[in-house]
Amino acid sequence: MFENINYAINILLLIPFAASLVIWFAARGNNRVILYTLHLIATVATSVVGLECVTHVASGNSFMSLNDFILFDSISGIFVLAISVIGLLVNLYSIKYISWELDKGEITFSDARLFFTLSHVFVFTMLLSVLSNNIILMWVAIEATTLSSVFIVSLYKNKKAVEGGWKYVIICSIGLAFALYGTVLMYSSAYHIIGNAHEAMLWTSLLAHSVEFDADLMKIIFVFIVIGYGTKAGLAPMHTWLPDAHAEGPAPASALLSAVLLKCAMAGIIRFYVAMNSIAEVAQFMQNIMLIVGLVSIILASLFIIRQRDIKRTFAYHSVENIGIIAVAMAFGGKTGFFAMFFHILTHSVTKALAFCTTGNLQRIYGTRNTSGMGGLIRIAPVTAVLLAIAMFSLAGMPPLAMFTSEFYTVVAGIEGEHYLAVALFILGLAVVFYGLVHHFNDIVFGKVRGQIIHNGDVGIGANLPLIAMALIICVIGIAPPEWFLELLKSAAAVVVNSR
Amino acid sequence: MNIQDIVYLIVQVVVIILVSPLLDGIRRIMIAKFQSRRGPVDIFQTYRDIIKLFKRSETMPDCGTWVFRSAPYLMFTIMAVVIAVLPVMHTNGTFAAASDLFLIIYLFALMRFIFGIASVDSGNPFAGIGGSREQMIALFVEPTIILAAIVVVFITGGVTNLGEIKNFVSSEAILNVLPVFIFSGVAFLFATYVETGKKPFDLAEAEQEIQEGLLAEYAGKRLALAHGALVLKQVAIVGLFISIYVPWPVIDIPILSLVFFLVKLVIFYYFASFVEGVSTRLRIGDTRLAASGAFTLAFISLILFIIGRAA
Amino acid sequence: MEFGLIVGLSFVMAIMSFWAIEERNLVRATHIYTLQTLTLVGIFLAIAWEYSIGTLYIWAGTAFLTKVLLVPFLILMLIKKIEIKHEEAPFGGLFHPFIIIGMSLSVAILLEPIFIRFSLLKLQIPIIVSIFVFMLGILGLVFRKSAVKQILAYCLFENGAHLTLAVTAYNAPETIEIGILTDAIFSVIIMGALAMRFFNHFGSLDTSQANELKG
Amino acid sequence: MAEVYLLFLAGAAASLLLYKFQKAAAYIGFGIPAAACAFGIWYFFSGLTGGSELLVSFPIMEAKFVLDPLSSFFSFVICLIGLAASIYGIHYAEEYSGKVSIGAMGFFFNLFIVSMLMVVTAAHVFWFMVFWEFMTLTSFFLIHFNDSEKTAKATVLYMVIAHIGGAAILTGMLLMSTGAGSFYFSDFKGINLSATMATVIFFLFFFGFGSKAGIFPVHVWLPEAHPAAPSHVSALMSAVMIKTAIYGIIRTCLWLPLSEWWGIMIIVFGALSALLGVLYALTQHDTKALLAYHSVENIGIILLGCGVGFYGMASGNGILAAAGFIGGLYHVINHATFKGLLFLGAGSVIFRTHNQDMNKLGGLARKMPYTAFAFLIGAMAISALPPLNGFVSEWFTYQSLIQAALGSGAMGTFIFTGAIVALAVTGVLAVMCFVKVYSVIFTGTPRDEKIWEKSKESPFLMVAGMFILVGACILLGLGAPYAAGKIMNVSLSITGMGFETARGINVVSSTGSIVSPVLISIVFVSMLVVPFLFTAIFRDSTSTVRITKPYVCGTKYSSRMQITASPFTGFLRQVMNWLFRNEVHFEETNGYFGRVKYSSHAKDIWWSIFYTPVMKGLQFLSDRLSVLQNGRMQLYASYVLVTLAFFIIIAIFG
Repeated sequence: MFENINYAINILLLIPFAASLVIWFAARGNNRVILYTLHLIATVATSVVGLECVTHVASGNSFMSLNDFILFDSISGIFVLAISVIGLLVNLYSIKYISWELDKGEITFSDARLFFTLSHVFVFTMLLSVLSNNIILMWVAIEATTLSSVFIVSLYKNKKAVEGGWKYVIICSIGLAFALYGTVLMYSSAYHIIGNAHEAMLWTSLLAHSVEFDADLMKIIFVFIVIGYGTKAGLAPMHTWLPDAHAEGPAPASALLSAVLLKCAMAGIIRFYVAMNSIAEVAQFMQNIMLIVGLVSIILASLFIIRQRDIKRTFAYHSVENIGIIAVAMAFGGKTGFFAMFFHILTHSVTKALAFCTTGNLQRIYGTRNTSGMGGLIRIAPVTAVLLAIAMFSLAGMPPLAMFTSEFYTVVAGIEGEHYLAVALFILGLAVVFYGLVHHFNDIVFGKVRGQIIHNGDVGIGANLPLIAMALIICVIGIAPPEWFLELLKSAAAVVVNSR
Repeated sequence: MNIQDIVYLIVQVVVIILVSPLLDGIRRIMIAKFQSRRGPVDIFQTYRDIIKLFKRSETMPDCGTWVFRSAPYLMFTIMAVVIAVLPVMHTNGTFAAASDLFLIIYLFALMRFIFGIASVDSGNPFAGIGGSREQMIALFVEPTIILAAIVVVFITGGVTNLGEIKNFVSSEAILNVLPVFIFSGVAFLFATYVETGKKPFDLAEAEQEIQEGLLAEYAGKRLALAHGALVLKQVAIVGLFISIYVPWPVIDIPILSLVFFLVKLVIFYYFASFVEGVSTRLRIGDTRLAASGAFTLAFISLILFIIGRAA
Repeated sequence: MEFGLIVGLSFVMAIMSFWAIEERNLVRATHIYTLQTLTLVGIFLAIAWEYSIGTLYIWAGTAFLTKVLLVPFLILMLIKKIEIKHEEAPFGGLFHPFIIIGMSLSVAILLEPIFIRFSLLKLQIPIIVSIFVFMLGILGLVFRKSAVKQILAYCLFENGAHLTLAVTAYNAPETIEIGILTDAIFSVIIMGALAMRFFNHFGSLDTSQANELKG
Repeated sequence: MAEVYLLFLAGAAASLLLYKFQKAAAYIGFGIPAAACAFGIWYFFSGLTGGSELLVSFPIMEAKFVLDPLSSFFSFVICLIGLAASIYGIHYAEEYSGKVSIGAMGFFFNLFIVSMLMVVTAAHVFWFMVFWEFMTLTSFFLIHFNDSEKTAKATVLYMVIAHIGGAAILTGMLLMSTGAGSFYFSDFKGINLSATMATVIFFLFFFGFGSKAGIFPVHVWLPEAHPAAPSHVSALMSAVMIKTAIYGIIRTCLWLPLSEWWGIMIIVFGALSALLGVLYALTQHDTKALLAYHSVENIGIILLGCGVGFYGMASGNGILAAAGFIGGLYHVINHATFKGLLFLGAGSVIFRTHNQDMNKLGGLARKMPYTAFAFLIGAMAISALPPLNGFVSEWFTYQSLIQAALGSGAMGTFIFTGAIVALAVTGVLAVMCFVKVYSVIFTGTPRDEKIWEKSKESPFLMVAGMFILVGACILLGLGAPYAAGKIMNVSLSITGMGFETARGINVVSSTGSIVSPVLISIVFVSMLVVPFLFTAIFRDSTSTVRITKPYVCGTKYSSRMQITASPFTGFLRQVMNWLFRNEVHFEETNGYFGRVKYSSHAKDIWWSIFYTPVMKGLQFLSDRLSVLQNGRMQLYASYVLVTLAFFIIIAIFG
C-alpha cells in the first residue's frame, strides 16, 4: 500500500499520537458514539499499517527512518505484530467493556474519554519504545509508557486502584532510573570507541562495533539494564507491583499491560543482549543472570498462584511466570532457544489478552473477581466458558493450543544446551502452576453457582467477537501457524544468533 | 481324537462318580469308629441318602434366579470334568490339552465362583456367610497349592500338562530331586486336606452351619446334586494330588491303573478320616496360621530347588 | 584538586540535596530543591565556561526554565491544594540520615571509577556528587513516607542523573536532552495528580498506609 | 488410516452442529463413531500384518503417522471397545438429555477416540505429545458431564498427575531426540546413550506412562476419576486409555538399550499393582470405584507379561521375550473387552437405579436379565475362569513367568516365582471380589424396594453394546489359537523372534505345555449329561416346586438379613487392617435400640505416604513466601535495591 516503507513507519507512529489528540479534543459533550467511532477508526488504522509494515520485514531485512532514530527490523517486527494484533482486538473489546462500566456508573464520561486517549498514547509510546534505534530514546519511550498507563490502571475511583497506580509509578521509576544509568554508561563507552556522537546512540552502530567493547563494563551495564527493564517487565524480585497494578485496572487495560507492555520492556533487554552478545565472557554472564532471574520468577510466581483466590491476580502472577519462561528461553540460547523465546512472547501475549478479557466478562456476570463467588459458568454463559477454557488451558500449556508449542521448543533448547537442572525446575514450576489453573478453572466453570449473578446469560456477541478471534488465533498458531509468521520468528532468532 | 481315549474317559468318570459315595461312606464309618460311636449302618449309607433325596419334592426361595436353579448341575459337571481329565487311564492322549495344571486349578476357582453366587442368590444369610468363607479358605490354600505345583513344574522342566508331569515323576529322574519333591508333596498334601473341608478346618456334616451353608436352601434333587458335587470335589482334589505326587505302580493297562487309583484314594481317605476323627474344629483365623506353615514348607522346597539347580 | 568553582558548587549541591531530603516542612523543602537546581545550573555554566563547550549553555538554559521555574511551581501549587504542611517521620527514625548518607556515599565511591573511565570530562568530584545525589533521590523514594516528598526525591535523582549525563556525555544530541526533561516534567505532573487523588481517598499523604493489596 | 480419523472428525463436527437437538445429537453423535469403529476394526485387523504410513504436512512440523503391527493391534483394541461404547452411548445419553447438551458430549467423545487412535500411530515427538495431552483434555471434559463436587476434586487430581506424567514423557523423548538429532521415532533406535542416561530416560518413560496406566505408586487418580465419568466414557477410559500408556511403555522401551534389572523392576511393580489393586478393590462398595481398582490390578498383570518380555529382550532370549509379550498383549485385548463390558454393565445398572452404592441394590437379575447375564460373563472373564478369554491370557503369562524363572539366576527365580504366587493370589481375590459384586447387585432379595420397583431392562442399544463385548469375550476365549497366532506376529514385529503358538484347537506355550479352551468346553458340555442322567434315573416325585421365603430358622424373613457387600469381605479387612487403615465412623443415635450409623472407608496408604505430604509442603512453602508480598511499598522498593547490589557483586567478583 505504501510505496516506500520508511514513509509507512512514520505514519505508523503518527496515527496513534494524532488519534489521542483528536479523541481528547473532539469527543466532548457526553456523546459516546463519536468517542467509540473515533477510537475504532484509530485502532483499525494503527493495526492495518502495523501489519502492513510487519509483512515487509518478515523476510529479515530492516529499514531506518527519521534520520536513523527509528529502526524497523525483524525483532521489532515481532513486537509491532503483537501490538497491532492484540491492540486491535483488546481495543475492540474495550469499547463494549467501557460502555458496560458507563451504564453501571462505575466511571464518568470524562473518565472514558481519558481512558481512550491514554490507551492511544500508550500504544504510541509502546510502538516508539520498540521501534527506536536510539538507546536513550528507547528509555524515554519506556518511561513514557509507565506514565501513560498509570491513569489507565487507576481508572476506577477507589482506594485499591490508587494504591495500585502509586506502587506502579514509584517502583517502575526506581527501576528505570537504574536503566538510565545503564544507558548513559553504554553511550559513553560507545562514544569512546565510535567517536561520532550521533552514531554512538544507535543500535545498528553498537551492533557493528560490539566486539571492541570492554568486557567488565558490559557486565555492569547489563546488570543495570536487567534491573531497570526487568522491573518494568516484571521479572521476579522486582515483580511486586505487577499483581497490584494488573489486578486493579479495568480488564482491557490489564490485558494490554500484561500482554504487550511487559514484552516491550523485555524488548529492551533483548536489544542490549544483542548488542553485547559478541564477547563470549559477557554472553556467558548474561545467560547466567537471565537463567537465575527466569527460574526465580517461575518458582516464585508458581508458589503464589496456588494460594490466590482472585482470578485477575492469578493471571497477573501467571504473567510474571511467563516472563520468567521468556527469560529462561533467552538463557538457553541457541537457534531453538531464541526461536522459542520469540514464539513464547507472541503466544503468551495472545493468550493472556484473551484471559484478562474473559475476566472482564466474569466481572460483568458475577460482579466479583473472587473465584469462590463464581461457579456454574458453563450453564450461564457457555461461550464465555469455552473462551475461558481455551485461554486457561493454553496458559497451562495443553498441547493443541499455542503455548504448549513454545514451551515445547523451550524444553528442546534447554536439553540441547544440557541445562538439565534448569529444565527440571522449569517443569516443576509449570506443574505447580498447572495445578493452580485447573483448580481455578473447575471452581469457575463447573459446579453450582456459589456467589450471586448480576447479569444472567452471556455477554452478547458484540463483546465476544474479538475474544473469539483471539481464541481462533490461539488454536491456529499452536499447530498450523501461517508461513510468514514462522519466517518472521526465524529471521528474528537469526538476528540474535548471528550477532555473536 | 482316537475313540479309545474317549472310552477311557467315560469309563473313568462313571466309575469314579459311582465309587465316590462309597468312599464317603467309608469315611463316615471310620470317624464314627475313632470317636467310638456306632456311626452309619454300613459303608453304603451315603448312596441311600443321595437316592432318597432324588425322590423328595423341592422347595425353592422366591428370590432365586436361574443361577440358583442351575448351580447344582453346573457344580456337579465341573467336578465331573476335573475327574475326567485326570491322567488316570489316558495320559498324554487326545485330552492332554485339557489336563493342564492351571486349567484344573482355575476349574476349582470356577466351582468356587458358582458356589459363591448361588449361596448369595438363595437369599439365606447362612448361605451368604458360607460363600464368603469358601473364598477365604481358598485364599489361604491357593498360594501353597500354586507354589508346590510350580516347584514340581520346575522340576519337570516347565511343562504344566499333568500327563508330562506324571511321566517325569514316575521315571527315575525324580530320585535326584527327591528332597524338593517330598517337601512340595507334603505342602500340597496339607493344602489338599484343607481344601477338602475336613474337620480341623471345616465341618462338612454340619450342613446347616457355615461351610456347607449353601445347601440350606436346596431340597430334593438339587440338594442331592449339590451334596454329590461336594463329595466329588473332595475326590477330585485328592485325585489331583495323587496324579501329581503318587503316580507309582505305573501300568500301561488302563483298567488296572484305575483300580490302583481307587485303592490310593481309599488309603488317603483312611488317613484323612483318622486326622478328622481326632481333631476339633479351628476358627477360620487359625487356618491362616496352619496355611502359612504349609506355605513355608513349599517355600523351603523352592529354596532346595534353587540350591539344587545351582549346584 | 581541579578548579575551585566547579568543586565548590558540587559540594554546595550535595549539601542542598541532603537538606532537601531531611527537611520536614514541605514548602521549605521545595524552596531548598529550587536552590539545589540553581546550583546545578551554576555547575553547567561553570563547566561550559571552563571547557568552552557550547551545548552546555543550552542545557543550562533548558534546565533553568524547566527545573527551576516550572517544577517548583507545580509542586507548590500541589501543596497549596492539599494544605498538608508537614511530613510524617520517615522509616529508620533517628538513624535515617546516617543510613542515607552512608549508603549513597559508598555507592558513589564504588561506581565513580566505572563512570570516570570513559567520561568525556575527567572531573572526579562532580561525578561522585552526581551519583551521591542520585542515590539520595532513590533512597528518599524508598524511606520517605509522604507522597510529595517522594515526588521531590524523584526530581532529586533526576537532577543527579542529569548532572552525570552532562559530565560524562555532554555531546549527546539535544533531542535526547529534551526527551529526558519532558519525561521529568510529565512524571511530576502525573505523580502530582495521583498524589491529589491519593489524598482524596486516604485523607493523608502517608503512602505507607496504602497496603491493602496483599498476598 | 486417514479415512478412519476423518470419519471420527466428521462425527465430532456433526454432533457439534446438532448442539440444539438432543435426540438427533445422540443418534448422530454416537452413531458415526460406531460406524467409524466398525470400519476401523476391519481396517486395523487387516493392518495387523501389513503396515502403512500417513504424512500430514503442518507448517510447524511435518506430522507422521506410522501403522506398524503394534500400533494396528492397539488401534484394533480401541476400535473394538469404541464400537461397543458408542452403540451403548446412543441410548445411554438419554440420561443426560435434561442436564447437559448431548451434542457437546458427542463432540468430545469422538475427539477422545480419535486422539487415542492418533496417539498409538504418531511417529513424531511433538505430535505424540499433542495427542497424548489432547486425550487427557477431552477425557477431562467428558468426566465433567457428571457434574458434582467430587468430580471437580477428582479431575484436578487426574489432570495434574497426567500433566506431570506427560512432562516426564516429553523430557524423556526430547533427551532421545537430541541424542538422535531428529524428532522422528524411526531414528531413535540404537542411538548411543550412556548407561546412566539410558536409566534416567527409562525411569522417565516408566513413571510418565505409568502415571497414565495407573501403576501402583501413581495410580491414585484412577479410582477417583473413573467412577466420576459417565459409564460409557469410563468404560473407554478404563478399557483403552490406560492401554495407550502400555503401548507407550512398549514403544519407548524398544528404543533404549535394555538391561535385565529393568524387566525385573517392571515385574515387581506389576505384582505390587496387581496385589494391592485387588486388595483395595475388595473394600470398595461403590461399583465403579471397585472396577477402577481392578483396572490397576489388570494393568499389573499386563506389566508382568511385558516385564518378562523386556527381561527376555535384555538377556537376548528371543523366545522368552515373545512368550512374555504374547501374554502381555493378549491380556491387553482381554482386559479391554471384559473391563469395558463390566463398566457398561455397571452403567446400565446406574442408568436404571441412579445409584452406585452396591449395598442399596439387590435382586436386579430378575428385572434386568440381559444386563445380569452380560455382567456375569464379564465377571467370569475377569476372574480368569476357564472357557473365557481371561484364562487364556493369564495362562500365557504363567507360562512366560515359568520359562523366565527357569532361565534366570537365583534372584530371578525368586522374583518370578513370587510373581506367579502373586498372580495366583490375585486370581483368588478377584474371584472373591466378583462373586461379591455380581451377587450383591443382581442376586438375592432387593435391599431397597423403591429402587427395585422402578428398575427394568435397559434400552435395546445399551444391551446390544454389551453383547458385542460378551461375544468378544467368548470368541477370544474359545478362538484362542487363532487370536494367539495373530498376536504372535505382533510380538514377532517387536522381538524379532517367535514360536509356533497354535496347533489345531490347542494353544501352545513357549515351554511346550498345551491347553485348549475348546476341548475343555466340549468335555464340559458332554459331562453336563451326567447330572441330568442321574436325576432322570432316580426321579419319581412329580409334585410341583414349592416357592417359599428363604429359611431363617423360623423367624420372619426380611431383606436386611441378607449378606451385603462389606461383610462379604469383612474378615479379610480384619486380617489386612494394617494395609487398609479402616476409618470407622460409628454414630450412636438415640439409646440402645436406636438405629446405628456405621460406615467404614479404606484409605489408600499411598495417599498418606506421598500425596498428602507433598500437598502440605507446597502449602507451607507458599504461606512462608506470601510474607514477601505484604503490601508495603517501601519493602518492594528495597527488593529492587537488594537485587541490584547482589548482581553487581556477581558482576564484579563473579
